[in-house]
Formats: sequence, C-alpha cells, structure tokens
Amino acid sequence: MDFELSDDQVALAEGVAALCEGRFDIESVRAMEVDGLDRGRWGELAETGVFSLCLAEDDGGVGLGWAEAAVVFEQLGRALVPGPLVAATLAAGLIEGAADGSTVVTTVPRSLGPAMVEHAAWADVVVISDDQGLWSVPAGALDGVDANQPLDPLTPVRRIDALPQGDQIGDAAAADAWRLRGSMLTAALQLGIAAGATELAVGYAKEREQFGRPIGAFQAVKHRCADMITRVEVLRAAVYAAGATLDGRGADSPERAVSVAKILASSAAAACGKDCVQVHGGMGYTWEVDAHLFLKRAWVHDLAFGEGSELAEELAAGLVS
Amino acid sequence: MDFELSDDQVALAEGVAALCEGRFDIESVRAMEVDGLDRGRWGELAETGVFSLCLAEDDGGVGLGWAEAAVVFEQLGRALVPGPLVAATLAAGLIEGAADGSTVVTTVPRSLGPAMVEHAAWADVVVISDDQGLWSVPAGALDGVDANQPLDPLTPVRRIDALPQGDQIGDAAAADAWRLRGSMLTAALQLGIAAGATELAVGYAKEREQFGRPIGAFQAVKHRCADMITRVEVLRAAVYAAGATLDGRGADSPERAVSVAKILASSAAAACGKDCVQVHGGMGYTWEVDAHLFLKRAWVHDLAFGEGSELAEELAAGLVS
Amino acid sequence: MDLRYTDEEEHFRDELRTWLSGVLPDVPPLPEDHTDLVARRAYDTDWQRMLYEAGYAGIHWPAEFGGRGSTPTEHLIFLEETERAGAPYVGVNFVGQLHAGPTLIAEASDAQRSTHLAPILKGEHVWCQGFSEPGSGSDLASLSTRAIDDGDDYVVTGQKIWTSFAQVADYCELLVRTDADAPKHKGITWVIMPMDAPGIEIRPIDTALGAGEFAEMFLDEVRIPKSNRVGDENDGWRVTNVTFAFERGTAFISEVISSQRLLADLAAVATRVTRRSGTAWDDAGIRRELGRLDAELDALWSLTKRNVSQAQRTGMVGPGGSVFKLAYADVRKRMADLAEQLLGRAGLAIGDTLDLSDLDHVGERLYTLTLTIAAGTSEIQRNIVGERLLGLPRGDR
Amino acid sequence: MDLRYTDEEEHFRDELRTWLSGVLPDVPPLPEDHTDLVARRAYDTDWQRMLYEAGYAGIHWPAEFGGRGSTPTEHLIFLEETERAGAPYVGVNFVGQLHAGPTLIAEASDAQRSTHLAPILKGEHVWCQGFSEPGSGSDLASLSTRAIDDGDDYVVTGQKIWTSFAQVADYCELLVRTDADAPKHKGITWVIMPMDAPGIEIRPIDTALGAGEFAEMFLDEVRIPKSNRVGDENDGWRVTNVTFAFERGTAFISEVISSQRLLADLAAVATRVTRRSGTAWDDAGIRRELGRLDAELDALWSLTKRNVSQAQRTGMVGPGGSVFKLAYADVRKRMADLAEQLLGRAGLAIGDTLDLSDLDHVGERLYTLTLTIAAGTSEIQRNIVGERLLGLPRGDR
Repeated sequence: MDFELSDDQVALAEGVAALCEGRFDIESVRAMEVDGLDRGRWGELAETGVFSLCLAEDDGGVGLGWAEAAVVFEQLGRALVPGPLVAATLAAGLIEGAADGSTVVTTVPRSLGPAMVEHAAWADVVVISDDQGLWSVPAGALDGVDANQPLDPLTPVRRIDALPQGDQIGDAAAADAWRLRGSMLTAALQLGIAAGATELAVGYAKEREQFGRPIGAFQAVKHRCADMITRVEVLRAAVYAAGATLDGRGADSPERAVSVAKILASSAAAACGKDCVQVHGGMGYTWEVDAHLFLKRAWVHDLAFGEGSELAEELAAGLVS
Repeated sequence: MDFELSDDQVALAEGVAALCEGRFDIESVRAMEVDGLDRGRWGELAETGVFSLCLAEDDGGVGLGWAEAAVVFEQLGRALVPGPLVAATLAAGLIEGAADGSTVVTTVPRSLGPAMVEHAAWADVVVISDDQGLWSVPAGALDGVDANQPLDPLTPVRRIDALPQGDQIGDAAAADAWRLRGSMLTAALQLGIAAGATELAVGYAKEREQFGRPIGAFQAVKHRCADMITRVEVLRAAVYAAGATLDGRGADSPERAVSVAKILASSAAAACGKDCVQVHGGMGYTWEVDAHLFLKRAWVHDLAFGEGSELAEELAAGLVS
Repeated sequence: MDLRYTDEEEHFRDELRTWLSGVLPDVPPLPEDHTDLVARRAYDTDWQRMLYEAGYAGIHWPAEFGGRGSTPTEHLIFLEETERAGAPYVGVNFVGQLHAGPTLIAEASDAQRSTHLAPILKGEHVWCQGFSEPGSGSDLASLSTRAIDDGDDYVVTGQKIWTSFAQVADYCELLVRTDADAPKHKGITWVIMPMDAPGIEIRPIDTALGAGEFAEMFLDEVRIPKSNRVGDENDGWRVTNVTFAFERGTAFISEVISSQRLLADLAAVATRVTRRSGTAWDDAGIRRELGRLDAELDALWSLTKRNVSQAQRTGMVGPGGSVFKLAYADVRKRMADLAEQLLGRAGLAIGDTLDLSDLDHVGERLYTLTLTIAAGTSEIQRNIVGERLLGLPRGDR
Repeated sequence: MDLRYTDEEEHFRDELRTWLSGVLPDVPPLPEDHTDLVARRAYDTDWQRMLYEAGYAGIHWPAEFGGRGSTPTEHLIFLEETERAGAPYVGVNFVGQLHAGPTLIAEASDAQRSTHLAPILKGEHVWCQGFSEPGSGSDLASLSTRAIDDGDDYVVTGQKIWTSFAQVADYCELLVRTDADAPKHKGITWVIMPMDAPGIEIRPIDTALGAGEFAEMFLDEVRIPKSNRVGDENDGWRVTNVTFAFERGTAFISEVISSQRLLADLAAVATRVTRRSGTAWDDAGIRRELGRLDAELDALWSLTKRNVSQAQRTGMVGPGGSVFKLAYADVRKRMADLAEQLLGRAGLAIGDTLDLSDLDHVGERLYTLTLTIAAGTSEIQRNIVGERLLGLPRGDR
C-alpha cells in the first residue's frame, strides 16, 4: 500500500503547474471573459496531452491512468483554467478532435424542463448524457439564450428550453463511465480550487498588516486558514484515492470512492472559496482580487457530475444495505 | 411597543436570582443527585409563588402573566434548579398541592412503545399528555426501571414500557395549552442555561491564564464567548416575545411565537453548553466543574415539549400556506 | 413589556400606509441599468423629495433641524412599512440622511448646518463618505490621507476606498490626518469636501456582483477651506463616533423584512423544484432548515424591536447592534446555502432561475458575502462583543 | 500510488486474522464495572501477554528491543484488524507501549532499557504519564512540579493531572522542573518514577461520563534516584518530543474503524425510529447527513493511509496528524448531533436507548467532547497547522 505520489506523478504535477503559470496566468485567463475561449491556448493544453492522458497509446493517447489525471486536474483547478476541461478529457477518443483541442466539446445532463448548458458559446459539440446513453449535438444547433451574467464569469452558460435528442454516440454503460470519470475529474478540479483559494488567502494573511502586524498572526485569521488547509488535505486524500481506484488500484468500488471524493469536494471547495473572500476583507469582495473567482468556480463545479447533497443521499443507502 | 422589562419584572428576576443563590446554590443542587429532590427547598420555591405565578389571585395564585413566568424560569435555568419545574407550574390549579409544592408533579408525552419519564422517582403524580387530553397517574403506579445513569445526573428518568391510560384531568384543549405553555417555560429554562453557561465560560476566560495572559484575551476564546452571548441575546428576544404573546401582548399568534422560542432555545442552549466545556479545556470535561451540567440539562430540555428539529419542520409549513 | 403598538403608533402607521398606497403606484421601478448612477441619483433624490414634502424626510432628525423628530418606534414602523410596501430604499441619500446629517446636527456650526441640512432633507445634496482607505481596513484609525495646513485651507492628498456613489455626490464627509505625530486616534480631523474641488479622481470599484455603487477616490492636493472643518482639528475621531449616539437599532430593519420575503420565496421555490419522486418540499431536511431560518429571522425581528425599545428608553443601544449583525449574517449565509441547494443548475446564472423564481437568489447569495465584511468584519464585531459586552481583556486585535 | 496491499502485507493480514479468530473466542468481554481499574489492569495485561506470546507485542518497536519491527503499513493493518475483530484495546498498556517505551528506546541507558522494555512488552509493567498539571494545560512547558537536587536523588513536589490509570501503574514517565530560572523549555527533566515511592497520593478524577481511568497525582517530596533520569538534566523537553519521531499516523486507526461501526448503527437506528408517517430513514435530511458523514469517515480513512504511507517513505509524518484530528473531531461531533436527533427521548439515559440500539450512543456523544480538548485542544492544533504547515506568523498563542 503506497499512497504517496510517485516521482513521475510529482513531475507531471509540476509540469502542468509550470504550463499553467506560463500560458494560463491569471491575466490571460481573465481575458477570456471578454474574448471567449482562447483556442490557441486550448490547443497548447491539448498538445501537452492533458485531454488524452488516459487514452491508450495505441489510440494516440498518453496511456496514463486516472490517478495521473487527478493530479493534473488538481493543477488546472488551482490555476482557474477555464473551458470544458472535463468534457474534453471524457470525449477524447470518442469525438474527433476532442483530444487535440481542435473540436471543443462540452456536456450537460439531460433534464426535464429547461437546461443550463455550460460553455455552449465556446463549444463546437455538446454531449448530452442520460440513462440511455450519450448523445451528440452541434453546439450551433442549440437554440437558447446565453446568460448575460453567468455566476462564474469564466463559465458561460446558455439556457436551452428543450434539449434535442441528438445522435447517439454511446450506450448506457458509456454514459455511466462518462459520469463516473467526469465526477472524479470535477472533484480533482475542486481540490485544486480549494488549494488555490487557500494559497491565496495564506499569502494575503502573511502580507496584509493591520494593527501593526500581519493579519495571519491573529487567531481569527490563522485558525480560518488552518481550517482551509484541513479541508484541502482531507479532500486530497479522497480525490487521489478515487483516481487510483478508477485505475483498479484501490480498496473500494470506484463508484463509492468517486462519490466520496465529489461529496467532500463540493463542501470543501466552496468553503475555502468563502473563507478566501473573508480573509481578504473588503478586497475579497472586489472583482479585481481572484477570491470570488475561486468561489464561483467552486459553486459551478458542485452542480456538475452529481451535486454533493444528492450523492450523499445515495451514499447513505449503502449503510443499510 | 415596549420590549424592555418593567421595573417590577426586573425586581422579580432579581428576587428569584437571589433566592436561587441562597437556597439553590450549586452544592445544594448537586446534593440532590444522591439525596433526591429536596422537598424542603421545593416547598420554599413554591412558597415564593414560582409555581402559582400565572394562577389567578382568586384561585390562590399570584396573578401575574407568562411574560413574568419567562423571566422567572430564565433565572431557574441559570441556577440549574432541578426538579419538574415546568410541570409544577402547569399543574398549579389543576392538581391539588402542585402550586404549594406538597404534591410533586411531572409530565410525559404519550408515545408508542416504551417511554422515558423524567423525575418519576421524585414525583407523586405523573401527567400524561396526548391529543385527547391530559391524564393523571400516581407516580408509584408507574412500573419501570429507573435509569442507572441518566444523561443529566439531576434529571432522573424512569423507563416505562407501556404508559397506563390514567384518569382524565383535562380535555384536548387543556392538553394543547399544557404543551404550549410548557414549551415556552422550557424555552425560558433553556435561555437561563445558555446565559448561565456563558457567564461561567466568560468568568473562567477572565481568570484562567495560559502563556502569560488570561485565555479570554486570545481571539479563539474571545470569539467563542462572543458567539455564546450572541446566541443568548437572540434567544432572549424570542423567549420574552413568546411570554408576552401568551399574555395577549404580542404581535404573532402564540403558537408561532412559542415555536420560534423553543426552536432557538434548543440550538442555543446546547451550543452554549458545548462552548462552555470547550472554553474550560480539560477542566470542562470534569464532573467537578459545572459546564457539563449546563450542557446535559440543555440536551434534556430539548427533548421536552417539542424538539427543536420537529418544531422547525412544522413551522416551515406556514411559509407556503 | 408589551409588544403591541400604542394607539399613537398605530395612528402613525395608518397615516403612513395611506400615504404610501397613494403615491407608490406612480413611483416608477428602479432604473433597469443598475450601473447608471446618474439615473439612480435622480430616482433616489426624487423619492427623497416626495418624503420631504410628505413630512417623512429626516424621520429621526430633531424637528429644529427640519426633521420629523419621530420616536425610535415610529422610525421602526416607517422602515417596516416602506419596505413592506416596496417603496424605494434610501439609496444615494444614505450617507446624508443617516451619517453626515446627524454628525452635522451634533457637531457643526450654525453656518454649516444652515448650508447643508435642508438640502440633504430635500434631496438636493447627495453626500458620500471618505473614511476607509486601502491600507486601513479594519484599523480605520490608521488612515493616512494627509491634510497639510496651508493658511485658510487644508491641502489633502491620499486615497479613499469603498466610497459609495462618489461619482454622483456633491459633498463628502472626509477624515484626514492633520497630525502625523500624534497617536493614531488623536491626529484625525473631520472635514466637508465639495466633490467638485479640483484634484479628486474617482474610479469605480467593481465587486463580485459586477459594476455598482462603489468607488475609489484619489485625492491629489485637494484644497479644502478650514471653514469646512467640523469640530476641532485633531478631534475628528470623536466627531465620527458621535453619530453612533444616533443609532437606534434601526439599521437592519429593511433587511430583516426583505429577508423574510426572500425566505418565503425560497419555500415556494422548494415546492416547484422537481426531484426524483416529487419536489424539494418533500424533503424533510429542507423543510426543517426553512423552518429554522424562519424562526431565526423572527427572533431577529424581536431582537430589533428590543434594541429599538432600549433606544427609546435610554437614548442609545449598546453592543446589541454587533450581536444582531453577527446573528443576521449567519442566517443570511445559511439562506444562501439553501438557495444554492434548491436552485441546483438553475443557479448557474445571475438573474435567470429557470422560471423557479422572479427574485435574484444568485445575486443575493453573492451579496451575503459582504455581511461578514462590510461595516466592521465579523472578526471585529466579535472583538467588540467580547470586550465591551463581556469585559474580556484586550489581546492582539 | 497504489492503494492495494502488497502480497507481504496481505500475508501479514491473513496470519493475523487467523491468529485472532483462534484466540478471540476465548477472550472474555471487558469487565462490566468500568470503575474497577484493578480488573481492567488484569484484563489488559492478560491481552498484552497474549500479544507478546504471539509475537505481536511492540509491533512498531525495533526487533533489537524485543519488538516486531513492523512497517507502518503492517502497523495499520494490525490496528485495523484487531479493531474490526473486536479485540481488546491497548488500555492500561497505552503509555508503556506507545509513549514511555519508545522514549526509553530512543533516549534511555542500556541499563534502563534492560530493566523496563521487556516487562512493558510482556504486560508485566504498567506505565502512566505525569506531564499535565492543573496550571499548565495547553501551555505544557510551563509545568511547575519542582525537583530539588539532593545528592543522588531528586526530591519532587507538585501536582499532576489527567494521569490515566495512575491507580494501577507501576511506573510513571514524569516531567519535573530542575531549573526554575531557565526559560520554560530549558529547565525540564524526564524521570522514571516508581509508583510505589513514598509521597505519592492519587485521587481519581471523575469526568462528565462519571468515574473512569483518570487521576490526579499529588507529589510530596517524592524521592527519585538520579539514575532514573532519562537524558540529560534540563533536556527533558527534547526527550519528551522524541517520541513524536515514532508517530506513524496510526494514532486514530481504531477510532476511525469504530466510528464507521457507530455510523452504520446510526443508520440502522434511523430505520427503527418511528416518526409521524414512517421512520427517520424516510427523512432525506437525515439520510443526507448520514451519507456525508460516511463520505467524511471514508476520506479520513484515506488520509490515515496517506499519513502512514508518508511515514513509511520518509520515517515521519508532518502536521498531518493535527489536520486529521481537527477533521475527525468535527465528524464525530456531527455524528453525536445526529444521534441526538435520532434517539429523541431515548437519549435521556446513558446505556438505555429504548431498544433502538445496543451501542451506547449517549456515552459516545459525551465522549466526543474530549476530541477537541484532549491531546492538544483544537485551538492549539489550529495554531500548529497555521504556523508549521502554512508558515503564518506567531502571534498571541
């Protein structure tokens, strides 16, 4: 039993972190709010193999596992990289051009009544998942209204009053895998968001002075930061376990491990986002400081691939079975 | 509109506080764990009119209102006075000897299956309340097992596997009034417990030194104490409002005002009890320090006259009606 | 203790209701573009003018200064009824009505009063507040905007932040440092800055909700006549705090009333949200949380009345305001969490809840972030409650 | 990263399971009267003897000192399997096995080791800990129990608190102040105190749960030979902390496993509690909280494995222990709240849940109060995490 990252995994995380620092610095990321997804940078990300990480080498992928994907997505979340990252990875090998970034794919669960489709305005293809399978629709064919003010300025959403059926591209089992893997990847993004919000808050707490000393010296702030990193560390254990378990290197069923990770992720990321705002005081509520971006992204991810509160209800059933 | 206590009400509270200090000091109170209810002191309490406060003067009572009862019960809770105080007050005028303390009355809601009867070992009469009315049973006739270790050492409980029917002493309306008033009085006791636990914690935080200064100077402790008094003050507003409303001097329906008070009381008193333990550190977990007594009494009262969580569910129905 | 209103109070309420029901149908809705502060100013000052003409302006100002001189309870009724009726909020008149005006009443010279008070009441002058600075935050008294003594004038240089409506204000109540060597509370002076003085640059501050009322002010050698000073030089800290004596526990009345409306709407949303087998309303956990929040808002409404009663009897409220604010922030944040749970993916955009509600629960969720920050962070409030109400020793701040 | 166990680890587990299933049927239940510490000592030391004979005693002690020298992962498996099998807990052997023994291994002389180590492993000697004092609490290094130098002996006077099983212990690892003038961390010495030395008075401390294992020790001129000193005089603070190097993230393994059992039982209780129309299990809010807690315990189990893996690779765990403890305390307190909600009036007595469960959820609820206090309060843990893990500046403690 070895829970530590391998040297290769550490190197992978560092590589992605360096890539994000160089090509997804916060100015470039924020520019996409106005300019839309930067397809050049998206392509660069694809080129490094981020989306094809778990695709077999024979299929043109990198041939790594979901544990590695978890480590990579943690870094993407930490850097607030925008765009349908999860869908791109899920669609690699399934939809032409997803892996290399030339086709931007997004996804939405089928629902009764109107639906909110993330990234519709940036995408070429929308994959709808339901109990019967996976269905593909050209994004342009989705009639709807792009929200004037999406909750997360970097996650555009389009309101669709009735989703079309679409062309089937996967059966029920494929849809299950889609949701399971998507849930793990989203939890990994949340982990990165929680960690990024914590780093931002801790950095500010060390620098900002009030009453003649850094605010991080005050227990009210110090203990809040301690609670933040506590959530991050517990979540990290759950997310890495989920990744390893999807690779068949875990103890539990993948369904359980992924549920656990997503449940923890949904509360930890939002709580760290809120705490990051609070540690920054008034500045934390400004558009200029990134604190709100972490929080908003955390909220958005909670709504994708299984809300924490619904997954918790499902998980409980296992306690009495 | 005047929410302030009148001079008479302030004097009444002070009088009861002084009585408790003199006759229900914590040593005398703790002695009852072993010796049982001190009927002498119980009689003294009755003599001051605590139980007959709201009974009309023509019926031998003091003729005051439920607002005054709230103020008085706050002080009784604060001093951890043991015994079936609420039942005594509810039974005054209904059961011979309840008001003067010569008959000790306790009460239990009828339930399917086994019941836990508080104070059975100390009482002469048990009043059972149900939807049909109020029913009286001699305490001695209740066959059951007195708990070896009641949750609150000063609230003995007897397990009764099947409650008898009893003699009817009130109709359905009387049972409703019994529950409503009992709920308000219990909330007032909880208010006193929350306030008493806060005073105990604050006093300790001022005196106990660690790392060269009183622990109350550390934000972790200071802010905890601030949260305690915040709960107390919000609860106090709700409890006084409930008392005044039962007297026809309120804005809402009595049912709503009392529910609000009991819901707030159930979370505030237990939270203050827990915080009181925590502020005391290791000492807070000892039998010797009173912190655990506040917490345990708070837990016991939450279970009487409507649990907070059940009342909350009922209150919600009003939001959509 | 009697929570019922007196006949006089009920009479006041009836009169107010009658007036509101007469005028409100003709009051237009708020300007749609909430970033258009010029329109907002016009809207809010129009309403202020209507209040003035009906005798409701300066409801808590003494009659000798043009106010109505109402009791705290009447003040409560006024705020309750206007909010329930959906009347405009105080808006751009906030600082003039509630802060600068009362300060002038208490501390200004007769000349200053006669220049400024009436125009505030009539909606002619809009005031803003120049207290906070980027470097001072919770430690307001550490402010560093410098006033150099230059004959009849102060020459002021520095930066202010969180100045609501600076873009459209006529005057600013400004705190400046007139003695850099004195202890931080002892070198501050309170001055009236005309917003058309040269050297003032204003930049809007966008918040997590986007563009709005906030601004930064950059002051570069702004010349302010010493005759605009209120109170003595270096006595500005005391002058600033004198307005607290005007606090009557009424600060959050509109908020409590509107929170109750929001909560009722959340309950209605719960009945509309479909879940696997039924609606969210079938979920006992959700009903329980709705009920708890309802109880807590009700208790906070009682606490408000208690604070107002105390003000009516004693002329002031103690740290009850801090207690209220701590509890209120907690309730509103839990309401926001509940809204998130109820809306699900309908919460992905501000202003479109997929027809579940007309109210903007997503915007409200973001707004609740300010409740533990603005007007004294919860950390500072807990220090205040711990030290002033409980007498705990001061430690590190 | 591979969470599966190696063949060697699985082999270790199989062997252990085989042994446990062979011996446990003959192990009696814990003595019913949990206030009878003599019976408890006999019970726990009997089990220790059985472990010794089977080669499981001192599982993490180096082989050269009589231990099994297992890896951290084997240690984890050992604790997991014994807890799942319902084997006795370490009990009175706690201090000897986990604290005093490892300290002696690291710091004692050969003579001290040969006197003490084997009897600890065999269950012959029971140790207790004399560190905490009434006045020192979270500020352990401020301890004031005084050792006067008197030739070959120290003469020790003072008071210790929270000394578990002092009543039945043979030896005490004791911290005393040997230099009152030095800075507080620099004047402390670690000594072995035989519990039969004259001048030791022991008084039990009852807790919120009633009588139990805790005691106060009053030391009145207790004479301890200097040859019982471990490490140098005034170096006791370092000696005490050396045992942390033996920490392998295993401290809460039994607790996590038993918490999972408690949680599953709470779920079963929910299916038995009748509510207006059905059972508590029909309440989505209750199911949701059960599910959340299940997830959090599962994550804490993963975090435990992660900490153990780190210990296996690097030989030590960092502040991961504090992180674990903060999160674990929170989960257990929420479990206690849920138990309260589920049991209702069946929670009015310790040990009688009106047939809803055989487990003592009320006693467990009281026990959870200690989780934010014992072995470093949560306030202290947050200081540690904030300063050591995050590098935040020290302020007031």
